[in-house]
Amino acid sequence: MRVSESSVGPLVATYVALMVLLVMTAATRAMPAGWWITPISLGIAALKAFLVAYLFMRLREEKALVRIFAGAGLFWLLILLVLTGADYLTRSWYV
Amino acid sequence: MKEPPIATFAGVSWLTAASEHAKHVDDVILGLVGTSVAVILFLGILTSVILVRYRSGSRAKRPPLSLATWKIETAWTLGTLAIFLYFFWRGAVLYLDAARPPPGAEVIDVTGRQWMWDTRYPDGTREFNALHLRLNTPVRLVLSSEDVIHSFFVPALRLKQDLIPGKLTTMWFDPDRTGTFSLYCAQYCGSAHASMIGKVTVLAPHEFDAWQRSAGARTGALALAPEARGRELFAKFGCARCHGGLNAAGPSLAGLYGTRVRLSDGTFALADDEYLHEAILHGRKVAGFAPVMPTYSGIIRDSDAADICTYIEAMKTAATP
Amino acid sequence: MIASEQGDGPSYLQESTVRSWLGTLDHKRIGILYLFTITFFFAIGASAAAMMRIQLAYPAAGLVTSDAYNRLFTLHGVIMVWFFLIPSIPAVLGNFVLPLAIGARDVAFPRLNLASWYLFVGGGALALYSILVGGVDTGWTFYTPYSSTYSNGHVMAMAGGIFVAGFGSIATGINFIVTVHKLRAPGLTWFRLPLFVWSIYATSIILVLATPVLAITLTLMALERVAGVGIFDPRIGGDPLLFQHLFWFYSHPAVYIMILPGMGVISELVACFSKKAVFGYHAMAFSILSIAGLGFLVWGHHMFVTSQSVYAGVAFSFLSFLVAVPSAIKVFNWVATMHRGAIEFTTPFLYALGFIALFTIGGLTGIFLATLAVDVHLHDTFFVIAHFHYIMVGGGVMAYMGGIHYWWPKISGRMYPEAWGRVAAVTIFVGFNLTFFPQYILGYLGMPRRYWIYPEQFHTLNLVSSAGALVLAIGYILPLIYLPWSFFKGARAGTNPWGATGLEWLAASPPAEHNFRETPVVTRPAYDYPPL
Amino acid sequence: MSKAGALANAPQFGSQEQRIAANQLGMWTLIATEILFFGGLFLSYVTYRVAYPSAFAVGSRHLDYLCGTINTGVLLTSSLCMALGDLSIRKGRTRALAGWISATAALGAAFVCIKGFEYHEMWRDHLVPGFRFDPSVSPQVELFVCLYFIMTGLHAIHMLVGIGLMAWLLKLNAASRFSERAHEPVKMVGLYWHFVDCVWIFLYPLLYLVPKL
Ligand code: HEA
Ligand code: HEA
Ligand code: HEC
Ligand code: CUA
Ligand SMILES: [Cu+2]
Repeated sequence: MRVSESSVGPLVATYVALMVLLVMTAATRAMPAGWWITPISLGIAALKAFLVAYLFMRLREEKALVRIFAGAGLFWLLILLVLTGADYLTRSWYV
Repeated sequence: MKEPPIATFAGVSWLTAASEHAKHVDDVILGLVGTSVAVILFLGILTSVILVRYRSGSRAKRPPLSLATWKIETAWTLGTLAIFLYFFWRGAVLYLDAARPPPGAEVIDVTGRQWMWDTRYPDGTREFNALHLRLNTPVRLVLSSEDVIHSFFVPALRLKQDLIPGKLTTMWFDPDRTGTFSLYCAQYCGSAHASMIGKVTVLAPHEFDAWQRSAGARTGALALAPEARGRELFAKFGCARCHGGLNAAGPSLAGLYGTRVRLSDGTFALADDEYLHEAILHGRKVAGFAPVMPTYSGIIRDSDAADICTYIEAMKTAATP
Repeated sequence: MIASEQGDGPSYLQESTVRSWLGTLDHKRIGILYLFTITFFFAIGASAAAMMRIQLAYPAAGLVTSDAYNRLFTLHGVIMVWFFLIPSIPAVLGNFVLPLAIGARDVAFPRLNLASWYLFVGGGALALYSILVGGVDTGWTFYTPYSSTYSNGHVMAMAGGIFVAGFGSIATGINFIVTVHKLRAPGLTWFRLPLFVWSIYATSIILVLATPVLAITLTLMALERVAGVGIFDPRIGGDPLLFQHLFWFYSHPAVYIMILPGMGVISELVACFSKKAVFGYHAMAFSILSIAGLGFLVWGHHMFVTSQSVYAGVAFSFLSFLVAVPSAIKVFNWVATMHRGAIEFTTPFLYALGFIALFTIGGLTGIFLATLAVDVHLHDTFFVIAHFHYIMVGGGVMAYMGGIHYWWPKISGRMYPEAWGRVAAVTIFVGFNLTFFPQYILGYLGMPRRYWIYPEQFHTLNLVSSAGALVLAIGYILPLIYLPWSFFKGARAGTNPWGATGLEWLAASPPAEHNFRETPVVTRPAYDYPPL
Repeated sequence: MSKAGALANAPQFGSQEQRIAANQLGMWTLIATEILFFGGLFLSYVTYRVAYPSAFAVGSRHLDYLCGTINTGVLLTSSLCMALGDLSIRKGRTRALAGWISATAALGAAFVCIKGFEYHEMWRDHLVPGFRFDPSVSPQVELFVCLYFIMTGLHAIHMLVGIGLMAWLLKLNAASRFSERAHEPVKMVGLYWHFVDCVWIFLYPLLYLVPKL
């Protein structure tokens, strides 16, 4: 098996980035209220999760097949959310 | 229990269509049946011919196919899709119509609870397990449930709508045929789901007015048959909590009336009206059960207890093992 | 097709101690373990069906009480779906045949495979426990708030049983996915795979992606019931429809778990007994994948009358029509496969014919139900009951029976009695139609499902249906007698009694412990029958 | 074809590479399953959040924001340790591996303890639905609190399983089962651990950071 070149450096850098992002998320609580806080904090969360998956879980080094499998779960979750949302969000449209 | 059948064939009465919508639905169903029969006949005959002609050992020629496979595949895919889209369209249009009540439709409240229908008209009249309608007058039902999900189903109207606890749902229709039609609870709701049935009566305008007057005159006095009242009280006092199932705290009451009950002191008692009355108001020590039934004396009036007895008596359809 | 012939080792059936069976890691033995367990569960589910049909023979037959009846249909639905049909083809035939068919020596994770079976048995034991101590009366759909608050049955044990067995399914799914990806014989490219392997692969994907949603849904329902930590409870603003969304997100794909493997089996049978390659192989493979994929997008068609948004209703109806197209493609391709073949009317082929006929009828009535306004009338009536029995019994069980007969020589090394096989297949077909066709009419006339007593006007048709069930029962009991008999007394089967293609027919009958001494090398497409 | 010692009890594999690839794929499939397992909860959350935004904001204020934030940090750090452990064993350093795995497990345990403390606070404040719940709190807030307990509870169970897996790794390591070439279980357990971390990454803003409207 190919020995991966990754060394301590990138991992620690990832960690630092994660901590910075954590501080940013936590700070949203202090911001003036607004609906846009949620997209921001969720966006940051997505970025964090991506970093963890890409570097800590070494998705970076994996073949396409494994990446597809990693994405499949998320895609199917999206189906669940979107089609159920299609019910809840349009219930009051039709009068 | 019989609805006015359109026709009887082989002991089966066919279903009345009591509204314009119902006739449209029948049209679509007829189209579907026709298409299905055609498809099945086509495939059936084709397959039979193939089976006979190409049975193993037959001398039929078997040259390779000359047409490109993908052309055949595309043809039957698109053909099927076209037929499907047609039916999708028909169904969706009707469905959307049925979801949009005409303005000014009269509103009737219907509440479902284990296991009865409770109907309230705008003028305050109230009925159980029955709904009276005026011919050719659109009505909108506002449906609510007090416990679990039920479903208001009138086959003659080809309509059904679930009653969801915690929210109101609605349905509307415009009956165009007089008569008495069956009403069923179509969503499973517990022990007596199959008994949660009633009648929808469509009356000619003058008959409806007469009915309304007489019903209105009874304001609140609930001119219900004792049995139906008993059923309501039974639900109201929550008797089913303990007398509703195999593992309930109390004995099953179905089929109890007229049988001999073994009491915990070893004696037997005949379950007649008097016994039941006593059991309801003061409790009897039935063998095999902890005496946890609350006393209802002072809570249930005698007249009410009488109606409950009638109801219990009527529950004898169930044979007890 | 194959570059190497096999030498025989001792048959996988050689060792016969109980320990060698209960601790086995051999995929073939695990398949046999499943065969026994699901036959046992089928007998239970079928006994419940028999009692229901007796009760329904008369408007108020009085065989059982309402509560007992409610427990019967629940146990019938739960057992038949989760403990019989879902594991039937994948876990019995999939386990037995899949590694053989791809030229592997076993599945990727044999230990996990055995663990799946133990999870299945554990789940089954919990379900049986719940039945023995009094049963569950919620229906197999466990709708809240009835299941979480009002039912006084043993919901927890039953839900727990399904939960545990569900993890068994997931493990099987993971195992098969990895096996198909990583253990194919050299030269066995994706488009050389037999369609049975394709169908098991697609099924496994559904198992892996849908079953966890069922698990969490049942967990939520259970938490609401025991701990009062309820998120569907309308009293605190919860929505019972959310439960239904979650439930059907699993359960609609689950119906394809039940039919896709059957379609795979039928493709094998039709090709083998027409001695001809499956017509439109690529279209068949893609339709399997698209059924699996699109199947996830249609669950809302179970909720047309629940007050789900009408727009969602329209979308779900549209998608339901779309998912039906690939099924239609498959039916046409099977018929086209027979065309210009050399057809042998063996028992498995009779089952295949039965499948095609009954699946078509069941599928077409699915189209009725997908049509919005029509479903409003037919929802929760016997029409729906007839629809899914046509597909699940007429389709699923027929395919399973066909597959068992087809691979029986491989499994047991012996032939079943052909004449009895044909008699049983025809009896099942006739009995089936008698039982379930009247139910379509009953449904149209308005007879609601889950009714233990019913109005007089529905009597005639119900009586016919019950009589049919008797014929059906005879049909099912026959194989239960002659298959075990043939296991000991049947004529010896050679390596390839049907003259079929497929790597499994290269291994000995019954195969040796690790299937192939030397991994076969594949050089040609599937179904490479000589020209007629 | 000669079978190396490592494959002696896995005759279904032709080579060690094939085996490793199979295990990887299996693990990622399991993670896809887990995503949908939690997915049902995320769906419920979104549905009710959209329906009752202000109740959710109120409910969120009942939680201990500081604990939640610290716990996120703890978990991210544990993920780093896990990744470093994986890295060290790839270089054959078994001692370092033991250290990093222990650190991961310790941080995981710290997470669970802090979570336990939060639960305790909820108990103290009469905010445990079904057992000890202040009836004056509005029903929709109760819904939020229910979701909070279910989501974090399920996550905590996954953490406990993860800690158990760490113990298992330590045991294998102590038995000298890992080396530069053979360290598959470390990678597998690592994937699981990071995944559980990712779930929390989303739970944190969803539960603790619901903005007032
Ligand atoms: C194996 C199981 C299985 C399968 C494969 C299917 C397949 C389909 N099902 Fe079925 N269904 C169930 C099992 C199954 N179903 C169950 C168990 C329930 C009830 C659950 C409960 O409430 O308890 C149910 C309920 C159900 C409903 C809800 C009914 C209700 O409760 O109101 C609907 C509605 O759309 C539906 C639709 C369909 C459709 C469109 C298909 C399609 O996939 C069918 C596609 C097949 C064909 C169409 C046939 C072949 C086609 C041709 C030969 C083409 C030729 C035709 C033309 C050219 C027109 N099903
Ligand atoms: C997946 C598979 C599956 C299978 C194989 C079957 C098989 C059968 N089902 Fe099934 N059925 C369901 C799935 C299935 N069913 C589901 C999911 C429901 C919905 C439940 C709900 O509403 O929640 C349902 C509901 C259902 C109902 C509706 C109940 C109601 O709503 O009121 C009826 C009624 O006739 C019925 C009948 C039958 C019959 C006659 C068979 C026959 O095919 C069975 C054939 C067998 C026999 C007739 C007996 C054979 C005997 C033996 C093998 C030996 C037995 C041993 C002894 C007697 C000792 N079923
Ligand atoms: C808390 C549970 C509980 C409730 C609520 C309850 N019962 Fe009972 N009931 C019992 C038990 C236990 C018995 C048997 C022991 C006894 O007789 O005390 C019983 C016995 C009876 C009997 C005698 C049955 C027999 O087999 O002889 C009748 C009649 C009856 N109840 C009617 C009612 C009616 C009517 C109501 C509602 C107004 C009601 N019960 C409410 C628990 C309950
Ligand atoms: Cu009410 Cu069924
Ligand atoms: Cu469906």
